[in-house]
Amino acid sequence: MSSQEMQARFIKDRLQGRGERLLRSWEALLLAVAVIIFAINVWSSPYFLDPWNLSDATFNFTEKGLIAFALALVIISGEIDLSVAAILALSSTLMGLAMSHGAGTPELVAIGLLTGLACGAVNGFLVSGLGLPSIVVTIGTMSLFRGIAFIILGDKAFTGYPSDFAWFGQGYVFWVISFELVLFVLTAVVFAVLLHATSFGRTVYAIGNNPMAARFSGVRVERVKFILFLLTGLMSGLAAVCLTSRLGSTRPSIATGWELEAVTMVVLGGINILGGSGRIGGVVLAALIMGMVTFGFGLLNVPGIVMSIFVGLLLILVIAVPKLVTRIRQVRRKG
Amino acid sequence: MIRLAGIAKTFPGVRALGGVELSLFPGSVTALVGENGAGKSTLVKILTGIYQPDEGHIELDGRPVRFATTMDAARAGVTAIHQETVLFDELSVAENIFLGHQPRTRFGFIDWKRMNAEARALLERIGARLEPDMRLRDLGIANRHLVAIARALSIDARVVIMDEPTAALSHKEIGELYELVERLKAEGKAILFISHKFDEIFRIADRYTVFRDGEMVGAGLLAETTQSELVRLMVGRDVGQVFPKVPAAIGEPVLTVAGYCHPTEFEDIGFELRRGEILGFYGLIGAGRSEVMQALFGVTRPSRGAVRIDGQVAVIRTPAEAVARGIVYVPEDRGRQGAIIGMPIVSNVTLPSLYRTSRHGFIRMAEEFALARDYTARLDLRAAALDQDVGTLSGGNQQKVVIAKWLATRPKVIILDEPTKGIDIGSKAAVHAFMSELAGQGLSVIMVSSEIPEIMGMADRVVVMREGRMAGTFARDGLTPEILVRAAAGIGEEA
Amino acid sequence: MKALLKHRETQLVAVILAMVGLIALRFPSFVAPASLGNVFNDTSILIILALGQMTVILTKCVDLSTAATLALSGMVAAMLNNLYPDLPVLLLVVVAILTGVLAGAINGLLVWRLDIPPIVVTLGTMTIYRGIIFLISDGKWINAHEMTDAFKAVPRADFLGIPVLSWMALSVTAIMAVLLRRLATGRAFYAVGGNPHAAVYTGIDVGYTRFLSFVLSGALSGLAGYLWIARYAVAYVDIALGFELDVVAACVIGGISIAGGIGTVFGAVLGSLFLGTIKNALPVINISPFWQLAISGSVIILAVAFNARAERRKGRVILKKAEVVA
Amino acid sequence: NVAHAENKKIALVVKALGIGFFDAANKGAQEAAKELGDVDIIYTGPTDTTAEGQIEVINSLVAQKVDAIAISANDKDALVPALKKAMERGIKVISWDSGVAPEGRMMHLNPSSNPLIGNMCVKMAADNLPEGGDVAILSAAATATNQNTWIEEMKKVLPNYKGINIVATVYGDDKTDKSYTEAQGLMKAYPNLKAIIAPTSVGIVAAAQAVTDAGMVGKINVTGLGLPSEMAGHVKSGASKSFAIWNPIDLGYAATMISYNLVTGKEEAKPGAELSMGRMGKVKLDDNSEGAMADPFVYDAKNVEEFAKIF
Ligand SMILES: Nc1ncnc2c1ncn2[C@@H]1O[C@H](COP(=O)(O)OP(=O)(O)OP(=O)(O)O)[C@@H](O)[C@H]1O
Ligand SMILES: Nc1ncnc2c1ncn2[C@@H]1O[C@H](COP(=O)(O)OP(=O)(O)OP(=O)(O)O)[C@@H](O)[C@H]1O
Ligand SMILES: [Mg+2]
Ligand SMILES: [Mg+2]
Repeated sequence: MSSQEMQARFIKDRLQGRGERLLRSWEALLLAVAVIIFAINVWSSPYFLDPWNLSDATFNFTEKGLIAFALALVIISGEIDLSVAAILALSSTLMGLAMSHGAGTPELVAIGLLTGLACGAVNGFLVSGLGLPSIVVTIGTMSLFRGIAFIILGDKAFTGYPSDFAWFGQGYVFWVISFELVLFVLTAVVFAVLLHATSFGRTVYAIGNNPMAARFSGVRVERVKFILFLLTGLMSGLAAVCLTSRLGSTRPSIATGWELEAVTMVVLGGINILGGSGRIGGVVLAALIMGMVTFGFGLLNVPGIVMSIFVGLLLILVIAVPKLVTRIRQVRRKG
Repeated sequence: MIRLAGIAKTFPGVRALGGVELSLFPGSVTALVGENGAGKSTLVKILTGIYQPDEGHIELDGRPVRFATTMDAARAGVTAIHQETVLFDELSVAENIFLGHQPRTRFGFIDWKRMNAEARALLERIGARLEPDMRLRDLGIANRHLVAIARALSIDARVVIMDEPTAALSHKEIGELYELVERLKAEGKAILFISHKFDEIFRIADRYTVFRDGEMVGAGLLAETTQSELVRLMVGRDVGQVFPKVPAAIGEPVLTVAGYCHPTEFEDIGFELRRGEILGFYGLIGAGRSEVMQALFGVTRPSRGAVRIDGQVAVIRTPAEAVARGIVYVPEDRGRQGAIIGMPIVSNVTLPSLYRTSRHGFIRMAEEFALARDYTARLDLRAAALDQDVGTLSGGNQQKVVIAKWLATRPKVIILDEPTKGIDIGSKAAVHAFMSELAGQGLSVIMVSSEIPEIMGMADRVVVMREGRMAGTFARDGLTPEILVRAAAGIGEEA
Repeated sequence: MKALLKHRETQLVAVILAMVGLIALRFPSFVAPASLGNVFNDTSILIILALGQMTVILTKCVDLSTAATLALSGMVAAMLNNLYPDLPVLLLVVVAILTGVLAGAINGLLVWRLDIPPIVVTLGTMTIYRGIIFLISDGKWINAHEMTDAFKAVPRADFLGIPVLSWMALSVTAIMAVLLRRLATGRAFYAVGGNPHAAVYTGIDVGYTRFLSFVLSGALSGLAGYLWIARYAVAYVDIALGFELDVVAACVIGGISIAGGIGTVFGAVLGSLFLGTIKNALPVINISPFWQLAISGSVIILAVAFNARAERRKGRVILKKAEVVA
Repeated sequence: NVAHAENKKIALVVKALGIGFFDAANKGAQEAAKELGDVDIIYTGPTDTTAEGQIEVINSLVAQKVDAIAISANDKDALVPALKKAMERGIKVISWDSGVAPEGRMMHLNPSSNPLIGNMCVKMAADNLPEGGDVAILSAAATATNQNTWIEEMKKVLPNYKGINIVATVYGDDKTDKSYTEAQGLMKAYPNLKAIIAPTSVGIVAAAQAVTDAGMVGKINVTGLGLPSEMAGHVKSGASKSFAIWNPIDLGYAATMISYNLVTGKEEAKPGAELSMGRMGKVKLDDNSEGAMADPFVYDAKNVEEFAKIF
């Protein structure tokens, strides 16, 4: 029992001021990393600081970022969704199917989003309805959803999307600002508000910290989890619209391996993989960092796999270094 | 036999022990008492090699020893029944007893045959009717505790430590435990007995040691002291009345339960709860009281029966519905079901009443803090700041956060399941005083408790349960402990 | 008998037999002993990996880097074989295993000493290990003709009518069965996963035990790495890409609880065989290749739902009369 | 760097790094660069064979303002928007080996003509099966453009070879283990199988290995497209009687030469044009702006050793 506890009846609201909290936060660390990487990129390639090039670079992370925001909420609630890339593939395939039957752009977008929602509902039902562990359920649906895409498409491809459909993935809203970038920023804001300023967001944290206690506090745990899987499905569908529009075609192997990149983005963003903590701001920064690393290395023609080594190292180091530092400090204080 | 000298232990931010002295003697039971968080369990962990002391040393037969691991401690003859359950659901009874020191064959492989045989012998010795190959997850809570005791005895020890061993046992098993303690004493073992129950301390212990805030503040022979003396040492001041029940005006029925059934847990439960009333639920541990309460709260689904709130039939399928209808539940298992350890106090308190501090789903920080401040102040919560994680509070204060959380929803009925279990005497008095106050304000209270003095002191009426059924309802007047125990144990019924 | 029926493993055996029976109805040649032997042989590597993964999952962790470790160890062995064709194959096998041990130890240390969640650690090392293959091999393939015949011969060599590859799976199974049942360390895996908090009280070092499980998983991945490369006679960066998910799926199908502490060697082997049989049978029974992915996905989901039902807690029963019925 | 600044930058983008065939093509490109003098070759590509990976590579090449991109595509259609953007920024884009849809490139250089390749594959199988018999195809990814074209061509010429039946087409995804398992499945499902045609360098090696392991050498002939260096062993063992391939070195060389000529503006890629390819002579473009380089060349026990040393 610390002496603090014994003191006065009056309890202040906050232990630390806002500024101090911000300064010590994960986001501050990520921001520093982002600035360093930006500086290195500027220094190492003359092509980096060009508005059009930077604009092109944003495509490296916008679609994955859309998925990562929703995935972040799922992970905070203590679950995981590894089927996001497969949902994307299935959404894209069904959009293609609709297009081959003459659907126009608005219908295509609707079908993409609805397919995402439906897939999310399947995951949500299996996880929160039947109470199955999400990590294995979504390993299963990952094969299932992509498998359906393969059944529909086989070795064919859908091409020839309507020309106005191309705007979602290739259009610019203003000068170098692409539609995808605007969408990314808007979604980030929406998710940040949803998670940090609404009672829904609060229950997500409560569930991630202790699902049983949350249930005993009157939180509708199953319903919240179901909604989260729906949201993730929806965002995967949205990403499918963007990616399909950007590629102008669909094959069942589209977006292979994106689930792990999205998870990496979320974890790098400081979301606790075990649930219960993390903020959207971190995910935004992580998306920027990963995008800049990919683009910066790309300008130097470094093979993609070396970039992934770097991202893998970053993932471990960003978590390990602060822990090492506190440990060393402790040892020093004692010794 | 064993002596601790100047033991100190600091956790990040908390000094759990500071310069503790303690001696244990062969053939003698030493009781260790102190408030929650006084450092008793920490001391046990140091004695069994789970923690290393920062300062000080342990002497065994006058020679200094170091317990780097639990195995070191076991080899030196120190064994303990820990406060927390330290068992494994998926393993067999025998393995639970011998895990970490299984009998081996000549080649270093585990000798399952011998292990089972030795486990059987141990279980017989403590009078437990269990098979060594039973899986632990199929056992009830009392039998689990017996396994934990068998585990402690599987080490041929000279020093036996028991950290609140009776907290989870029922009447009958407690009696058997006392006999076991006597036997161990007769065998010349040194025993350290930790408990919050004073009657049992005076019954079985010879000596006492009192801790306060991680320091030893007194020790001696029990024969030379009194209960109030011990309490004064523990708390540092006199504690007023422990059960300050003030009579409250009892009004019309608020909650009526009739023919309430569950396929496997309880049957034919019926009672009435009135405004301003404290209704006690007594029974042996495992009688199914928590099950009934959790059904009322919408955690489990009853199979039959009717619940009326203010005369209206209410169907409650989820805790959320229960809260909406004004029924709230303070669970028995604080750590798992009550507080959300990793979240700040403020979020814990406002979680079920978020709709009140938000507009269109958007939370208003200022209102949220105001609500939390209001209710935590009423409960006299001790904390540094409202955005502190609940996990950093002591057990008693965590309980207060859980209660504050429910009061903030302005309920009609509050169900308290073992509200003072494992809580020290000072905090206990506070909880009781508060319960009384709530009833006085017209709130209806259901209090589940396994402690007779608490039930007798606080309840207006008492429902006794036995094996999932009601064994009787008793008014406060003319109630004796005898009546309660007979009803709970079913004595007199069969005869 | 009734107890036997209740076992997850028994049910799984029944499901596998039923499946093989159904296939046999249409394709009798599938159940010829030689053909079934082939199915087992093809599944051997999955079995070895699943047994390693199982120990990790038992301790409440997960190792997503198994496939990358396999590829790395295999590449190291293949490169050595290419550069120094005179080195004895046994030495190369040992080198592959040691590479795996090193990779596993790095995972284990990060989990043990720095307390980083295993899924994060292995997600990171998964890409790092594959990246290292790219760096050491310069992205080049090592092809059949660049390996010595002795190097390639081991897995397919015949011993008592059964290929060495199958023998490897059988002996790893036997060793793991003894380890998990008869050694204190084996029981510690169960204890650490079943109740990490309580394990501390029984004198088990939770972190160290997890470390050991990662090392073990790494060692088996290393062995599997050599076997894979020698069998398919080619080594490159993307060997066994994505195979880690198959391994986890095999464990889950075999009843290894992802929450830790529950599972048997037999279950892991059956889970692998189940997956192996499906993957082997689908092409044989003429299922369009495009259906295979969806079918294996559905099977995984069904298996999980099935296991969850079997695992569901019976709950404690208070009422006497209910107890008799139950 | 001033001297280099005036060099033309030509990017040779491949399906994935590390594949022997493409490394050989790079050798050819370097040879062309040396011959031309003022060219820097950027040899790049993703690490796995995905369209998304290639798009990222293309974006970074556009950002570096390379002068030309010569690409072997993982996906005929998905790359089109990215390559179109490259062309809008003044970059010359051609495809080689595996093509891009006409909107996404200025011309496509086929290593050989598709009908010839299809015919050659069936012919190699038929030459060893005077009595005819069952034949199966082991392809790469189900989405691979060139594979699918060749398989179509094979089916077209089938009536010319009496008794040859194509009983199945399976996909090994250019992964060794998958190709190996698929080949095994073929042998099990079709006991009368006489030949496996694998028009992919990964698949043919895996199939040959599977046939060897199943003890079917002599009973099943593996043929298709492969690299001499990778196939030498299997030809020797008899698992493969013969296989074909064009010379990837020449292909890389030609692609570089064509790109250079487009960059310098000496030539223009349009239907009917004739483009020069240095020592490889000239290629004539058809209506789709596609041109074929040469016939596939057949390797067997007689000549494989000699070429294995080269690529
Ligand atoms: N692992 C730990 N990390 C941090 N603080 C700890 C840890 N274990 C105990 N403490 C703190 O040390 C103090 C002493 O705790 P301890 O469990 O010994 O109390 P106790 O006397 O056994 O209380 P109770 O009667 O409730 O069992 C408390 O303030 C507790 O919060
Ligand atoms: N076999 C068991 N497995 C898991 N948890 C158990 C088991 N037995 C009891 N418990 C838990 O331990 C706690 C105490 O149980 P207890 O024996 O008090 O039963 P109960 O239904 O709460 O009956 P009562 O409230 O009448 O004592 C409860 O939270 C209960 O869920
Ligand atoms: Mg304690
Ligand atoms: Mg109870």
